[in-house]
Amino acid sequence: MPKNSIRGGVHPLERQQGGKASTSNTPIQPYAPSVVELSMSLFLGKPSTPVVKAGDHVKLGQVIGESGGFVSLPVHASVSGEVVSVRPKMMMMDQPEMTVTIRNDMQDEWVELTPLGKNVESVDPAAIIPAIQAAGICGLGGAAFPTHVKLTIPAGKTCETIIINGAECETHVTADHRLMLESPERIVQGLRLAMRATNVNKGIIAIEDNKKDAIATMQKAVAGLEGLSVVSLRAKYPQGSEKQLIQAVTGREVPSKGLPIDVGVVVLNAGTAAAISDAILLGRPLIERVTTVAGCVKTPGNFLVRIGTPVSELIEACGGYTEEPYRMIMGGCMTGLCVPDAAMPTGKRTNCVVALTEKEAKAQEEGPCIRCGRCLDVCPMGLQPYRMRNICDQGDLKKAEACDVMECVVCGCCTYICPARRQLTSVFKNTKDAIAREARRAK
Amino acid sequence: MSLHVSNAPYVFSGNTTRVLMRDVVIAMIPTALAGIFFFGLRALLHILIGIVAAVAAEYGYQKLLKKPIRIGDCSAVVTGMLIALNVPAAAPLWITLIGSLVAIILVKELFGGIGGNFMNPALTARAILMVSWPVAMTSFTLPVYGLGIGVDAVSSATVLGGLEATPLQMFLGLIPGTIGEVSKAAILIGLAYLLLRGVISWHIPVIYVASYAVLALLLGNDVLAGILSGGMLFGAVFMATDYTTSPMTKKGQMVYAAGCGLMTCIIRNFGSYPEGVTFAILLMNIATPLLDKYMGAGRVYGKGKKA
Amino acid sequence: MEKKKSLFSVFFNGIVTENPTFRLVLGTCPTIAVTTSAINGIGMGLAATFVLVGSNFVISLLRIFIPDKVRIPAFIVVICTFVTMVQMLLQAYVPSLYESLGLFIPLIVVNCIILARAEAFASKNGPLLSAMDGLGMGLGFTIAITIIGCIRELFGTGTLFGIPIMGASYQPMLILVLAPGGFIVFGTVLGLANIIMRKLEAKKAAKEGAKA
Amino acid sequence: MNEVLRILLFMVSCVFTHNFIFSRFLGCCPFLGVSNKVETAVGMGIAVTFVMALASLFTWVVYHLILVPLQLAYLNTIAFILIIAALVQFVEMFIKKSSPSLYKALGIYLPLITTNCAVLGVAVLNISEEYNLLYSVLNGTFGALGFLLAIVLMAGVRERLETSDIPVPFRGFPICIIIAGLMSVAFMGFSGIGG
Repeated sequence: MPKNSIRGGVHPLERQQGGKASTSNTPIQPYAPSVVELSMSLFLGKPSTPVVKAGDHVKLGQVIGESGGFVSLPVHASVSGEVVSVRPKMMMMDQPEMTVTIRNDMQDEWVELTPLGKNVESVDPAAIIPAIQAAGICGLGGAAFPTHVKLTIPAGKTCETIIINGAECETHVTADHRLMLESPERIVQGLRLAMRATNVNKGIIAIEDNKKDAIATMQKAVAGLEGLSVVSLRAKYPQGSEKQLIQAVTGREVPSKGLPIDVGVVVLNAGTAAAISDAILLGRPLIERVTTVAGCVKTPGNFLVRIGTPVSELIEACGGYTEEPYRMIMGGCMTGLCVPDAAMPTGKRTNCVVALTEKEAKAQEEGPCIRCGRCLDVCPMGLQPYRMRNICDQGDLKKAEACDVMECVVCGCCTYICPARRQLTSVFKNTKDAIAREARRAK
Repeated sequence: MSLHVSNAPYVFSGNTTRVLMRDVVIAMIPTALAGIFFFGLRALLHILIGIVAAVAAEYGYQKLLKKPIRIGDCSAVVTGMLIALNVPAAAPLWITLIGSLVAIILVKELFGGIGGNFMNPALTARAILMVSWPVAMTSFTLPVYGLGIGVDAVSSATVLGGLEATPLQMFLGLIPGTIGEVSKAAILIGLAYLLLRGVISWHIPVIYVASYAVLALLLGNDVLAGILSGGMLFGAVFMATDYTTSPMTKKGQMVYAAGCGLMTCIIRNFGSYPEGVTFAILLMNIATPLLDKYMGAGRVYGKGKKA
Repeated sequence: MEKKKSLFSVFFNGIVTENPTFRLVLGTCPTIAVTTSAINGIGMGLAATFVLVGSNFVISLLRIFIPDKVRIPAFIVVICTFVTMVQMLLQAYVPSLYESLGLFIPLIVVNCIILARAEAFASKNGPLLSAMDGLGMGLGFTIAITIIGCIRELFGTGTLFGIPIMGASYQPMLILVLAPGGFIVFGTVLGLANIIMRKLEAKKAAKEGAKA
Repeated sequence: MNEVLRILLFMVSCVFTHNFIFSRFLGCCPFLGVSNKVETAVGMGIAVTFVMALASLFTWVVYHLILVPLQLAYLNTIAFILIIAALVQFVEMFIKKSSPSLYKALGIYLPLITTNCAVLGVAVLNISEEYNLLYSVLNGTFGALGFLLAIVLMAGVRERLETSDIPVPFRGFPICIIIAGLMSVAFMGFSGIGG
C-alpha cells in the first residue's frame, strides 16, 4: 500500500476531474428557500418527536423536534415562519418519516442564542459535548451519525487523534473544498473544540492532493497551533470513507466489526467541525450547511442551504436545467441516493445534488462476469466482489456472511470498474441489510 | 419530467466488456497485418474465415437455445481471429473453420458462453487441430510476400525444428511459423497497446517469458531463440492473458505465469511436441480454478485485528 | 416397478429405459477406453453381456444360499469366474480383439454395471428374469458403446468396421480416436441422448395428459 | 541414461503422461462421482493413493511368488480382486484404530475403492507391462498421485462451473465427461515425456 493512500480504489470521472471542476471555483452563496420540510429522521438514530403543531409560528433555530434519547438529536427550525403541517411523509428511506413543513417568512428572526464562550480556550470542556447534541450536529459527510456520540469516548478506550476528513473523494462534491477555502478558521476551531472536549492533543486535517489550494489555506490556518497538522493524501476514491481515511492517515486498520476509537481515532467531517465551532462559539444550532449543486444545471455552484430546502428550489437557484434530467442524486455519483421526485427536501447529510442526463446515467444492461479480476484490484477492503455476488445470489445469508459481505463498505468501486456492468454493490447492500435484519430478529 | 431511480453507483468506468474485447482485436491488428504481409492474402482469408465462423457459431448457438444474443461483445471476434493467427498460412482453410466452430461451441458456449469457459477457446481449438491434423498444422512455409491465395510456397522446418535464423530475422518475422506468431515486433506493438489501454497488466507476459528464460538457461537451451521463435510471445501476450481462464489476483497470476514458463520449458525439452506454448497455457488454465480458490483472496481489511 | 415383470419388459428396460450407459452412466471407463472402433465396441459389449447374463443367472440361483454379510465378495467371485472364462475364450478364438481390448477384459470384474445388476436385480429375482435382465442390460451397453465406437471410428479414421467410408480425400480428425475424443464424444452423445429422452418423456406426458 | 534419471522420468510419466484418468481411462467412476468439491476430491485421492500403493506391492508379490510358481497365473484376476478387497478392509480398520480423524475424513471413500478399476487396473498393468517390484510400486503410487491430481483439478473446475449457464440436458455427467475430455487435450502436451 502506498504511503498516504489506500489500497484498491478508483478515479471516477477522471477526465472531468471528478465532475468537480464546474463548482470548485464558485464561492458559497447563501440561499433562503420559500418553504422547508424537516424530517424528524435527519440523522442516524432514534427519530425526534415534533413539539410544534400546524399554525404555530417558529423562530429561526427554535427546537421543533425533541431529541429521542442519547443516540438522537433535536431538530431546529431552519427558517422563521409558520408551521404549515406536521405529518408522516415518505422520504428517501423505505419508512415514512414524521415531517414538519414551515413556510419561510423571510424575516430570519433568531431565537435567543447562548454561546459557551468567546474563544476555544474559554470554553468549559465538559459542556462542549452536550452543547453539540443540543445544536443537532451530526456527521455532515454523508452518514449523519450524531457527533456527540462519536465524541463520547467509551470507558476503557482512549482517543489519541482526531482527524478532520477533508478528503472529499466523491464525484461532483466541492462543498468541503469551498468551506476549507472560505472558512478555515471555523474548521480549526471546531477541531480544537472537539480535541478539548475529548482531552486529545493531536489533530490532523486530511486533504486529498487534488485540492492544493485547500491544503495551503488549512496549513496557514493551523500554523503555530500546537498538535495540529495538515496531511496531503494521494487523491483516490474512496479515501473519504472513514475506515480508508484512517488507514491512509495513520496506517492503522479499524478491526473488523470495530470502531475507529478501537485504534484511538475519531474522524469528523470538515463541515461538522465548522458546525461545532458555530454551535459553541456562536450558540447557533445546525440549520444550514454547504451543498454543491452540479450536473445539467445552468450555473452549478455551492450554496449555504437551509436544512429541508426542496431540491427543485435549489435547481431554480442555479437557473434551471440545461437538459432534461434523467436521474437526480443526493450525494456523489458513487454512493449517493436517487431522488425520486425533485420536490424532496435536502437534509443534514446532503453535501451535493447532482442532476444527470440520460446519456450520462442510463443504467446499462448487466452481462456475465468475465473474471477479469478488476473488482478484486479496486476493492479497498480486500474482498472478492465477483465471488460474493455469486454467493449472495444463492440467497443463503449464512454463506454470504461467511464470505465477508459484512465487511463491505458499499463504496461502489467494484460496480464502477466492472466491464460487464454487474450490479455488485447494490446486491451487497441488500444482503447486508438482510443479514442485519435477521440478526435483529434473532435478538 | 420523470426521474429514474436505481442503486449507487451511477457512473462507470469506460471499459465495458465490448471495449476491452475491441481493444484486444486492435492489439492483434499489427500481428495480423504482418502475417498478411509475409504470407499473402491467404492469411487474410484465414482470418476472415475464423472471425465469420466464430461469430456465426456464437449467434447460431444463442439463437438455437433462445439465449440472449451476445455477439456484440466482440469476444467471438477475438476467438476467431486468435484461431486464424494460430494456424500456418499453408493449412487448408477448413482447418480454421473447424477450429472456430469447436472453440465457440464446444469450449465456450456449452459452458455458458463468455466467462463460463475454463479453458481458452482458441488455444483448445488449436490443440485439437494440432492433435487431429498434425501434418496440416505443422506445414510451415517461409514468408512469400505475395498476393497469392494458393499454397505455392516452399515448406520449411521451424526454428524450434532446427532451422537456422538470426535473432533479427526472428524478431521481424522472417521465419516460418503460424500467421500470427512470426513477427515479434508486431506482437510487441500489440502488447504496448494492451498495457497502455490497461486491458492487461504486465504480470503474466513478463513473468511467463522470464520464468521460461531462467529455466531454459538452466537447461542449457538457446534462450533467445526459444523466446523469439515459436508461439512464445504470441501466447504470452494474447493467450495466457485471457481474463476468463487466468487467475484473478495478481498473486495467482504470477504463479500461473511461472507455471506456464515451466510447462513450456518441460514440453519443449522432454516432450514430443516441439512447441510447448499451447499445451503449457492450457495446463495452467486447468489449474486456474484452484489458484483462484487458494490464492484468490487477499487479506481483508481489519480482519484478524483485535476489536 | 410393477409386481409381475414380463420377460420383454425386463429386456426392454435394459436397452432403453435404464440403459446402463446413457441413463445410469455406469461403466464409464470401458465406454471411453475401448470405443476407438465400432468392432471394439461390439466386442467389449458382447463380452460384458456374456458376463452379465452368466453372473446374473448364477447369482440369482445362489441368492438364497449367500449370507447377506458376505454377498458383495461372493458376487465378485462369481463375476470374476465368468470374466476369467471370457478372457480365456477371447484369447483362444479372437486373439486380435483380445489384444485391442487388453486391460479392459479383466476390468469387467469391477465394471459397476455388473455388480449393480447383481445387487439390484439378480439378488431379488428369479434366474430366468435375471438372465433376461442381464441380456437387456448387456445389449443396452453394447448398443451404446457401438454407437460411440461408430462415431469415433467414422470421423476419427474415416472407416466403419474397418471399411473406408468417407472417401480418399477425407482427412480424419485424429483426436477422436485418441483419449480426448473418447471423453468428448461420450459426453456429447450422453447430452444428446438426454435431449432425446426429454423430448420423448415430454411427448409421453402430453399424450397421457390428453388421455386424462 | 542412468538409472536414477530413468526412475525420475518414469515417475513423471506415471503422473502426467500416462495419467490414469486422461490417458488410461481408469477410475472414471469415482473421478466423475466424487469430484463435486475440492475437499472431498482430495480425500478420495489420498485414500486411492494409499490403497493403490499397497495393492501394487501385494499383488506383485502374490503373483510372482505364489501364482506363478503354482502355475495358477490364469487366476490372477480373482486373486487380485480378493487381495484388493481385503486390503481395503484392512486399511479401513487400520485407519479407524490409528487415526480417527483421518478415518472420519476418508471413511466414506474407502469402501468405494474396491470397485475403483484403477486399483485392479494398476495390478493387471504391472503384470502385463512386466514391471519389477520397484517399478510396480512406483507405478501404483505415482499413478495414484496422477489420479489425485486429476480429480482435484476436476473438482476445482466443477466448483467454478457451479453457477454457469450450462444447457440442462448437459448438466451433471455429460458436461463432466466433456470437461475431462478438454482436460485430456491439455494433458496431450505431456506426450513423449518419460517414454
